[in-house]
Amino acid sequence: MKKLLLVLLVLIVVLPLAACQGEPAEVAEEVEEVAEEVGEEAEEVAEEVAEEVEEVVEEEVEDLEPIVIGSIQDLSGPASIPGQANAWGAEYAVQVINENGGINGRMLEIITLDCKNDLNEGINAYRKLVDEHEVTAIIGPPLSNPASGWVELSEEDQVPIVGHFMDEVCTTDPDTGEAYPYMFLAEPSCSSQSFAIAKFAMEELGLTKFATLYNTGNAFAVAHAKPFMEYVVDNGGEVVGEETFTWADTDYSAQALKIVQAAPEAVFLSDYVNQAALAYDFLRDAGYEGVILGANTLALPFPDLVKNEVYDLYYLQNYDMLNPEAGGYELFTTHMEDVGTDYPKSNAGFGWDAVQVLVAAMRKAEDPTNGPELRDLLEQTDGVELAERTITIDPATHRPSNMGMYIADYDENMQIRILTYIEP
Amino acid sequence: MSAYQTGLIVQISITIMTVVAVFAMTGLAGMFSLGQAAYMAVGAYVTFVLSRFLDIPYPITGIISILISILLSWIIAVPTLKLRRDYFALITVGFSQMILALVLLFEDFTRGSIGFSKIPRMDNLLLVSLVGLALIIFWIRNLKYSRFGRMCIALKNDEIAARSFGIDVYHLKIKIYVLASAIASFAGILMALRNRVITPDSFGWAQSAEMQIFLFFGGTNSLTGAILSAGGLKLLPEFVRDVTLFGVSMQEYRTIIYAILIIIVINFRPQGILGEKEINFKWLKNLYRRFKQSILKKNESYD
Amino acid sequence: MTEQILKTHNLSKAFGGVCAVKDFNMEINAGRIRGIIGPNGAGKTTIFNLLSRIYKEDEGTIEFAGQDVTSKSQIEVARMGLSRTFQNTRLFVGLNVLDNVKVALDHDGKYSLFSALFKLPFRNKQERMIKEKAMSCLELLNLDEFAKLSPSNLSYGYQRRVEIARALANDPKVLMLDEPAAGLNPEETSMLMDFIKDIQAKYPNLAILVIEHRMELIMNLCDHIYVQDSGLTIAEGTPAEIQSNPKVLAAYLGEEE
Amino acid sequence: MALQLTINGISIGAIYALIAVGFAVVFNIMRFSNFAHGGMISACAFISFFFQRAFDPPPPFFVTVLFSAVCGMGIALLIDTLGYRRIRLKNSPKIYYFLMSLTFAILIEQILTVFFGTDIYGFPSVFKSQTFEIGSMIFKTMNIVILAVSVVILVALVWMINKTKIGLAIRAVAINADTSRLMGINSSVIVTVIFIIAGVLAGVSGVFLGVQYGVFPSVGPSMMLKGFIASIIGGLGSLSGAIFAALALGLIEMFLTFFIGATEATVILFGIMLAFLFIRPQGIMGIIVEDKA
Repeated sequence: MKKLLLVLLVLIVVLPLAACQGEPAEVAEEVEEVAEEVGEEAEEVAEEVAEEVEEVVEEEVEDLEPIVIGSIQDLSGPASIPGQANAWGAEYAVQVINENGGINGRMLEIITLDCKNDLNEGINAYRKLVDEHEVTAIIGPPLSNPASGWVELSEEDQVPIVGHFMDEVCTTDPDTGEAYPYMFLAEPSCSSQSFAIAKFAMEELGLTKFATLYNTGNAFAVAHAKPFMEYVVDNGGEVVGEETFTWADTDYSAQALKIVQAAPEAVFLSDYVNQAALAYDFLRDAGYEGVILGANTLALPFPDLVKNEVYDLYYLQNYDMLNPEAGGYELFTTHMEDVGTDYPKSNAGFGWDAVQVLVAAMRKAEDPTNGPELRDLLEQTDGVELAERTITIDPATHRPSNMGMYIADYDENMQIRILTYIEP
Repeated sequence: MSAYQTGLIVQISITIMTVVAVFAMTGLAGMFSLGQAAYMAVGAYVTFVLSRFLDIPYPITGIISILISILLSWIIAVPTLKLRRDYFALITVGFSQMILALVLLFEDFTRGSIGFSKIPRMDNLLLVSLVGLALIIFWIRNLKYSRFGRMCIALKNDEIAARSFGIDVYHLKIKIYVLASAIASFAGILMALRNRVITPDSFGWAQSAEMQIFLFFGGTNSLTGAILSAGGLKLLPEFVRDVTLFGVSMQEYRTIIYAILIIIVINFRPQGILGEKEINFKWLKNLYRRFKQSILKKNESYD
Repeated sequence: MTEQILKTHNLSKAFGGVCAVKDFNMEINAGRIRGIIGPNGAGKTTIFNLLSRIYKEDEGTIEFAGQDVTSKSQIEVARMGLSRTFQNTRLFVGLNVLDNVKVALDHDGKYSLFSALFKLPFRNKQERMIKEKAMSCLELLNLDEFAKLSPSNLSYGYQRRVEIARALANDPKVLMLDEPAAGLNPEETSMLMDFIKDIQAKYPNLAILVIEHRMELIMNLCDHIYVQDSGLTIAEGTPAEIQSNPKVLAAYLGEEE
Repeated sequence: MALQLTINGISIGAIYALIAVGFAVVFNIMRFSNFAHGGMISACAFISFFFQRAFDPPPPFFVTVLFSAVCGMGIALLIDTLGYRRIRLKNSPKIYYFLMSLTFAILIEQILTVFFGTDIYGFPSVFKSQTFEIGSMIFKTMNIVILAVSVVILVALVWMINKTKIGLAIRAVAINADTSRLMGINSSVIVTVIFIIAGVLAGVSGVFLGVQYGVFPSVGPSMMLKGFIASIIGGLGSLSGAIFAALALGLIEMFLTFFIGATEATVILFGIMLAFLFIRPQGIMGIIVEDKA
């Protein structure tokens, strides 16, 4: 018993020393010294331990340098609400991975920079990470605007970027349809999300006459609305109204009136939550009583923002966040506790997921800091475990091929109710 | 030099370029415009959209885009510069909104809010920006010390007095505004080349307002003041990236800090930090002489 | 020297129903100094603003250098050689004394914006000529020692002189001085009056029109005086005639009470 | 349909009118365009939102409006003290007012963004949307309230300026500051009164915008441009012109958006404004505002 205690004591003293990146020989010496102090009888044990430590430490020293990855997020600016949750998710994922032994023993280090949802800032942040911090890979922002500046830079610098820039133009060349080699998307793209809600509306609700109301000034909104209309037309439906507004507008009553006149069975709203809430109210105020469909921005606190009753509203959800059975429950509740927010935010899951995709590729890599190798491995991402499901990336588009979306609505207490899962 | 540093230098050259152009317009001629970023958008979009769809090399379409900016600014200037300054300032705000609306409207060509990407890489962008910047500073400096510069300062001070010396205030203002807009559109082309993608959000009125703020901080009557404050204030946030205050990154406060600085400057030193001073060789020589004298004096007192 | 350089006929102007100037008739010959006096609010500055075309008249005609200028703009009459100063000193901040004088010459500078931007040799040559002309104007009026100073560093009296020098730089045919002695102390005032006489000597073909509300100042300066009160000309004539005119005395005594 | 559009157009026109008159009042006396007005509106929207939320049950709507008006007044006077007073005392060029107001606009929006921008706010359910129908027309209760309050405020303001002693003084200063000083009018009192009026207008429009369009930092500035356009078309500084132009603008915008499209409407409105300046620079109501000789 005494001997065991002694060994423990020695280990407790030694391990932090080893962690302090001391030279292996020095550490061993120190261990011997400590052992001497402890007592003669421990000498034998100490020598044994010292030898072992020397071996372990030698092995670790080779790889002690952590792998540095960057994270560029909208910490401030108009998209800071999703951006901060995203940053949290990525940092939390790195923390958990490090607690579980890192990547094949190597630790991860994540450096988060702010891009303010601004192209210029995004490029500065990117350059700083790549040139000054020499990061191996980058976790991208939840919005596409800053990311669109990196599509060519990442190829030139051979730095893979995994993120949530949902617009297709961030992952594939709009002219040729080819994937940008170093850009990877870790959530369903705008169009696959729009397809999901359109499919739901047409197949499950049996609707055929649609209208859209979206913000032409917002890439997110446009990238949702266009594929939605495409899907409807391709599948035998009809688009009876396409109404738009811009950032400068605050009154959509003329658009709402026009939609009411066109008498669609469902209206698809796509924009950020503030404008979506406004659009919802204008539609209802104009006397529209049909179904309203929405993008994943219509999650909580949407019902608090609208002044009309919320009914016949169906919208997209990436995760079944508040279901204790679902895989992401712990993650989302941790986030809510950690940041002190009342609403679960899918973006915490996005940050987490992006890191998982990247780390899975790093684990398989011979040299996890080699950009081209990582890129090739990322392209082969197959069945990587995420917060809730697994992801397989299509090498042709660099977007997930197996991820579907939930369709949700609000119950009478204005709580999210997951209705169904739409396969891609 | 790392690509990060060259990228920053290019960005700062672009900022200084635009502020120097605003110096000619606001500092010399007293026209307050909040639409200069719109001309950057015109430069960027026209150059690369034309280049892509007409298959013309972008240096040629670049020249076309500058010509279009000149035409546009002339159209804006003719009805508004006859009126008081307030009208002009308001019209420029409206103009910048209109340009952004047009970008969205022609989304088949501009790709709207999603952004126009795949702008070709320019290898010697750093050199081009620095040479461009040097040329523009040279121009505006010459402008300031020419008859046009003097007339501008006169009309900024007092339009009626300026007219009584036979100065054709209206046409002079048009000339300067067109010049400033042409420079802005050139800066827009460089910005597109640096970012490799153009989005309408990069050209909002906040960008135009930033140019004015940089100018007034340095001093409306000092070209070197404008240059130094534009460079300094633009660079500052890059250095405070990692500094935090009350748990919020200093970067978030940067605009608040600018605004407070400006309020203090206008209240207590309305002529700007440098006032009317220009930092040039003569000024430096004087400084050196004074410095030497004070050292000599000190030495004497030791003797 | 009997040529009438500036002449008005029944000039009238009202603001919002209030008559500022009514049927004003005057004429001035080259080489002469004439004065317009009258109490505050008599419409003197309005007359200047009408003559220099800042305001458009309601009725009447203005003839300048043999032409009817009623349809001309402020800039055009200025370029024809009608020069003026303003009641408050209006030197341009941000320009030194020399540059302030150059401004008066700049409108007919010969070089283009293009050569200005590139600093072409032609521009340098023209700039030198402008500088010489401005300097010679300052030298003529003994102001050359202040050329490099900022106007705000000069005393008020000297600022006035610089302003007058600036108005003279382009060799005008008529010089209109709006209350040149306003805000000056008695010593500065008398120096300024000498300065104006000096100008008359140095520019023999120049007609000078002076506004003043203090009668005594221009009595020995002008050879002919118009007296304005409430927009109307109540008297005109030589200083001696004016001084003994009972109407004028009444107007002035009335004001002083 | 045209009737419904007209009703909607007048409703939004009433809000534009409140904003446009807020500018016009300041412009009338101070001769500069007060860009900070948009920021003041945003600040008031936030203040009234937090005020409304602080009580359970929430206070009646008119209390919130009054409170917001008082706060708007306070903000306006604060901006005047911190920003404009020294410029006025030093008699600095007008361009400094302009820059100062712009700086305050940016400052307020940024402060709101940094400290409150990370959350989304909606006015509590007291303002659950209610509509009622007369024939085929749909009326929004809130629109009617806004319209009524705007009309009352604007009529009161026009009455005050035209019929009261202080209104006379304001008009006198607006026509000629120097002369009215000679007449014994204390122009600094007038300036204070002007900023009180502007603040009240900003406070009231802040609540309305918050209730109608949500509480976010750029809610005021985004409406600011429309107010400006109205005050230009109405003739800078003319109150009745601004009101008239604001209503016209609301209607034109509504019809253009309906028949052509929102994005196109922005371009066409700008074209109209430019053409208007070209043809009738004095605005609907009037007089060209010139720099004083």
